[in-house]
Amino acid sequence: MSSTLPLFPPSASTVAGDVDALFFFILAVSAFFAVLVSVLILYFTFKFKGKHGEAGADIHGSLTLELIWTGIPFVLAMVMFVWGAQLFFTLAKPPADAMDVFVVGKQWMWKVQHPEGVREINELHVPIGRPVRLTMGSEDVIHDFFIPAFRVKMDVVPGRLTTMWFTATTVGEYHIFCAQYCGTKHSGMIGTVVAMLPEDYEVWLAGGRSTGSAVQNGERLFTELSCITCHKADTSGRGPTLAGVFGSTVQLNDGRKVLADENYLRESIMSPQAKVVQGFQPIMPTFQGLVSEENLLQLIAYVKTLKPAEPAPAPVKK
Amino acid sequence: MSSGHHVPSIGMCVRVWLALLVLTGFTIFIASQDLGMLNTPVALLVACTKATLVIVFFMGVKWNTPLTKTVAVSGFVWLLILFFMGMNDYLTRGWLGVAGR
Amino acid sequence: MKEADVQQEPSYLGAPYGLASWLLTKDHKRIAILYLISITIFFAIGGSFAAMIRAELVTPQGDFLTADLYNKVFTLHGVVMIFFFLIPSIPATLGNFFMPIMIGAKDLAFPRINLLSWYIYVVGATLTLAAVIMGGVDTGWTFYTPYSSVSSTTNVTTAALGVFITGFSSILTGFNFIVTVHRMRAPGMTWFRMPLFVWANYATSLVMILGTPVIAITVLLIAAERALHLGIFDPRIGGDPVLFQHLFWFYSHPAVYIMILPGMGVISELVANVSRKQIFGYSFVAFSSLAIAIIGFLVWGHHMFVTGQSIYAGLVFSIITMLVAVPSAVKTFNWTATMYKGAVVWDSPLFWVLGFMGLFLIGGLTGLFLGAMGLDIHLHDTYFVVAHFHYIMVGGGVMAFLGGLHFYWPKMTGRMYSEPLAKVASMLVFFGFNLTFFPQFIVGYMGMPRRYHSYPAEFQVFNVLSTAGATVLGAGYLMILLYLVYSVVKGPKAPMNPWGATGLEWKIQSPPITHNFHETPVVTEEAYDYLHAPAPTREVTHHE
Amino acid sequence: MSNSTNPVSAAKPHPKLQSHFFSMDQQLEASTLGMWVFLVTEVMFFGGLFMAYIVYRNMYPHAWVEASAELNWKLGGLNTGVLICSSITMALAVRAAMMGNRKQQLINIAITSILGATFLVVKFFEYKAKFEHHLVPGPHFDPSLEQGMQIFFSLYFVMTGIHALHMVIGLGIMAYIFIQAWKGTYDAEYFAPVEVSGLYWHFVDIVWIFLFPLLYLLGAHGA
Repeated sequence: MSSTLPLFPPSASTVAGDVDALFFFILAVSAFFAVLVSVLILYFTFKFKGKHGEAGADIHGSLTLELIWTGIPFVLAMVMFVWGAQLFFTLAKPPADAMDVFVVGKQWMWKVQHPEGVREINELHVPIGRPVRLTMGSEDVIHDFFIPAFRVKMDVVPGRLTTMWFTATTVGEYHIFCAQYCGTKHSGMIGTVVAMLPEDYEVWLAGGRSTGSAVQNGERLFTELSCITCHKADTSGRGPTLAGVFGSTVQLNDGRKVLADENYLRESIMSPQAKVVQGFQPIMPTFQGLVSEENLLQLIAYVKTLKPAEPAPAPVKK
Repeated sequence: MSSGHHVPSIGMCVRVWLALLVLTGFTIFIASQDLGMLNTPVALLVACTKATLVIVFFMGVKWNTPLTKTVAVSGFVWLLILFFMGMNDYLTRGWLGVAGR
Repeated sequence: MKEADVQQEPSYLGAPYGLASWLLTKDHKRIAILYLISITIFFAIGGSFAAMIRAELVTPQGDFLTADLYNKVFTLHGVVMIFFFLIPSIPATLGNFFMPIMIGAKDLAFPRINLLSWYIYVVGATLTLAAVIMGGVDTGWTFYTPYSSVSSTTNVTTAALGVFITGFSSILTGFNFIVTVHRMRAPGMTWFRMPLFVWANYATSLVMILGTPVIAITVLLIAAERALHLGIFDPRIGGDPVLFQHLFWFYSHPAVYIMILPGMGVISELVANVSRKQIFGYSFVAFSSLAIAIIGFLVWGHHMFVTGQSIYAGLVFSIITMLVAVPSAVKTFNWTATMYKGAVVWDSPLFWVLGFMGLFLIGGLTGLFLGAMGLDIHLHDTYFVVAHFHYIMVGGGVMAFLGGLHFYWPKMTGRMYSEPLAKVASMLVFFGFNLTFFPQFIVGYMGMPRRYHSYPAEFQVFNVLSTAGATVLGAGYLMILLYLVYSVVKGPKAPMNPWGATGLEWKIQSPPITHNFHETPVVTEEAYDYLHAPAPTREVTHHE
Repeated sequence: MSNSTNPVSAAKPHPKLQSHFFSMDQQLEASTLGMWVFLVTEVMFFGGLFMAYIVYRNMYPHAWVEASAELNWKLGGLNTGVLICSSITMALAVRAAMMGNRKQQLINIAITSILGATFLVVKFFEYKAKFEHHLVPGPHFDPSLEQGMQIFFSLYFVMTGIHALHMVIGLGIMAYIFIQAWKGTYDAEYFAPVEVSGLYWHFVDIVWIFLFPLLYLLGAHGA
């Protein structure tokens, strides 16, 4: 342990300062009221110490005071809500230019896959100054990816994908914790974020052992799993074409419309009959148990790259 | 007989009973028709009507104290809290277009 | 009525004698004592689990317990303390004992169901202890799926059934209280003459009957998933584990109010008594209890800001969470104002009041940090949360329980305990508690996650402080147990009204007779009429 | 709160008046209010399951229709009729109790019990058929069926199973009040147990009124 006792976590992301600002605001308000009430109570205790059998003054209440101490906490609470909500939106919505990294949690390790195909376990190398978006899935139970120095945290839920993002600002090594209890070695499901200068990151990436990029792997799986036999590039397949599907609005056969995001693609692979595209039969089998979470993320990465061949595609299809 | 307790008449009981049977038949019939999005609302409306008949007449809420009426209603109100606040999550997932938010 | 006449009838403690007369009793006061003994045992069990947790966390490596054992210990600490101590603590003991007396009733509306609720509690508790003996359970008290339903290999089914059964004990208590308050009040006891403790217990009962059934069915589903291979929350067949969290927190957030509302009721009684003054803003304090109970049902999603709940739902839950802070603030300010121009008595109840106020303030205010969505992302599932809810449930709830227990002890047992010892113990508990849990706020903001068996070395200092505090806290609790038990055997006899308090419970003999009152009281005055209250007296008057 | 003491019971308390109540009226009001409060907890108990139903039906609408079509709506409908008939006889039993008519009371309780038992027998045959067709969730579930159907059947068994458990408890209560009525315990002053048992029975009927269309009738129109 260093000679000075740390009382505060390092701040190493663009949002850390904003989170700390809200923390100190609420801390100031709380400290004010805690001190106010404590001092008053102690003062009253000493000042109004009674003699034996004496009764206090005949005071029943005051509407004015009640309104004041209902109103002021209400206003302060609303300020905290608005501030907190605004901060939450910032933390929830990744910038469009963020670089994608895939994270898969399993009992009890973190498997990380960079877009270029480099994989690591319980480590996450990121360049500073560049937004990083983590798309996360779980192979077994709920985990939670938590980087205190970046003030970010998100549950990793089996059966769906979740995302979080950050931009590291300071070179260094920081903790990764699993923050959602996940079994025996929960406290061993920890790792390190290594925030590097962009040029160092490029060097590191080049030195890593790549097994093909996520998109390449996804494309390979798309053929291996015979997805391609039904989901053809044109509209001749038994399944809808997947070109341009990501980010579009899909018309389903029961009249609903859904936005095709990562979770829609995931569900369409794992529970294909939950949402069937209009004009198609519910004939696709489930791939539950046949594709791992990592493969799933690769498949999705591949599908996301599929762009319609013609400028004006047929209405969006799965 | 103790004061203030309404004894329901047999005629009333029979009328409610017949209404319940007719509504059951109706709900089975209407389920065989394709009403598009309306099937479930209609089925629920019929079920609620039947439940209300049972609660108001067979369970005697009609002749009971305001307190009992409040209690009878409050259970369902609380259920709606659970449904609304819960579905508030499920129906708004994906609004941001960010997976998992 | 002269007190000499009163004493001719034996108290509820001695009429009739024998173990069977206790185990088959329908007297709400005896049932309260049965509950008191049971929850004390479970507090000791839960406390020893806590001691093991703190011992383990002295060093970062996790060398005292294995990871597996540690997980079982913190799970059982949570399950035992919440379901078998905190939830029944005040309602089933002090509430059971005093609520009927305070409204001038001879008993609760359904005495046999009251006894049944205790037996159900015992059965549920036994089943959970059986799960411990058979090898424990390691899911955390939250039983999150799919870990609990699929992954864990421990006795989740047995423990879940134990919790399920105990739920009914809580439901039956709540339902008994509600009917009693509505139907059993003495003539003249209008709603706005009821002591605030009754209001608080009424509000608590609403939460119990409206929330508990949902947790009951939810843990039953977990048991069914494990035992019958049904799959409601199983992601492998398309289930949503987050649905479990919705159903779980629909009860378990309001359950926090089951633990703190009765404590607020106790403190309202105590504040008025130590200030010897009418409570400030009676109706605001009364309605804030109801407001907390009702709004408390609309905020459960603030436990789920980072669990994949939609952002829109998070916003709604967050704003209502901030709203629920307001009635708590109103209560605190009213208690403070009650002391203004009072005639403060420096007896042991004052010490518990001061201790409660200090701890509850910190507990309540740190809730604001967690209710603010952007900040909760960082704080969620860290030791900050652990410290926060211990400040509320132990700092608030247990301080109030102990305060109430000391205040009502002379009435319940007919004996006085040592005042100086009580004052020392209250301070020991207060300082021990702060030393235990305040460092956890700091280590929480630094990022230490909860439920960690081993942790990075930079967090050690805070954990050592915490463990040191826990030792002091444990000593304080043990001391209370010793002198209270001693007082039952050797303590001086208590008079009718040792604190000079108002209320029907202080107008009957200590301890009360089986039917509480010789004749049904007729209430003509408002609560906390301290202008006309008798002076405190520790001496038993000569004709007693 | 009504403290009006019945002049008769003031002179000589009713033998069934418990000592902590002032009057039979107060005792009856406490009992009925108690039962209503208890039924609120029952509403919330089933409510958790209905919540799960809403969530998953919204998630897997197609599987829900498919799975519902596997249920036998004729048996479900028959059982609905049976329960409605048992509700009127229950109401008549309470009426007879209020009027102090022991014979009608006994007859109506008996018919109610028989109808309740009929319901359970029909339910038993339905469950048996599900076992034979591998529609019970778990390792033996028919693997050719689509995802989401397993969740439907999980919910189907839990919801109807807990409902059936309530029916069994209801039959126990019927047996108890039948014996008490046989002994002549109830009269026009003291009929609270019959009335609260009736409330319980009607509630169980109401749960089925919702379960029937929500579980059995989704597949009927073949959407």
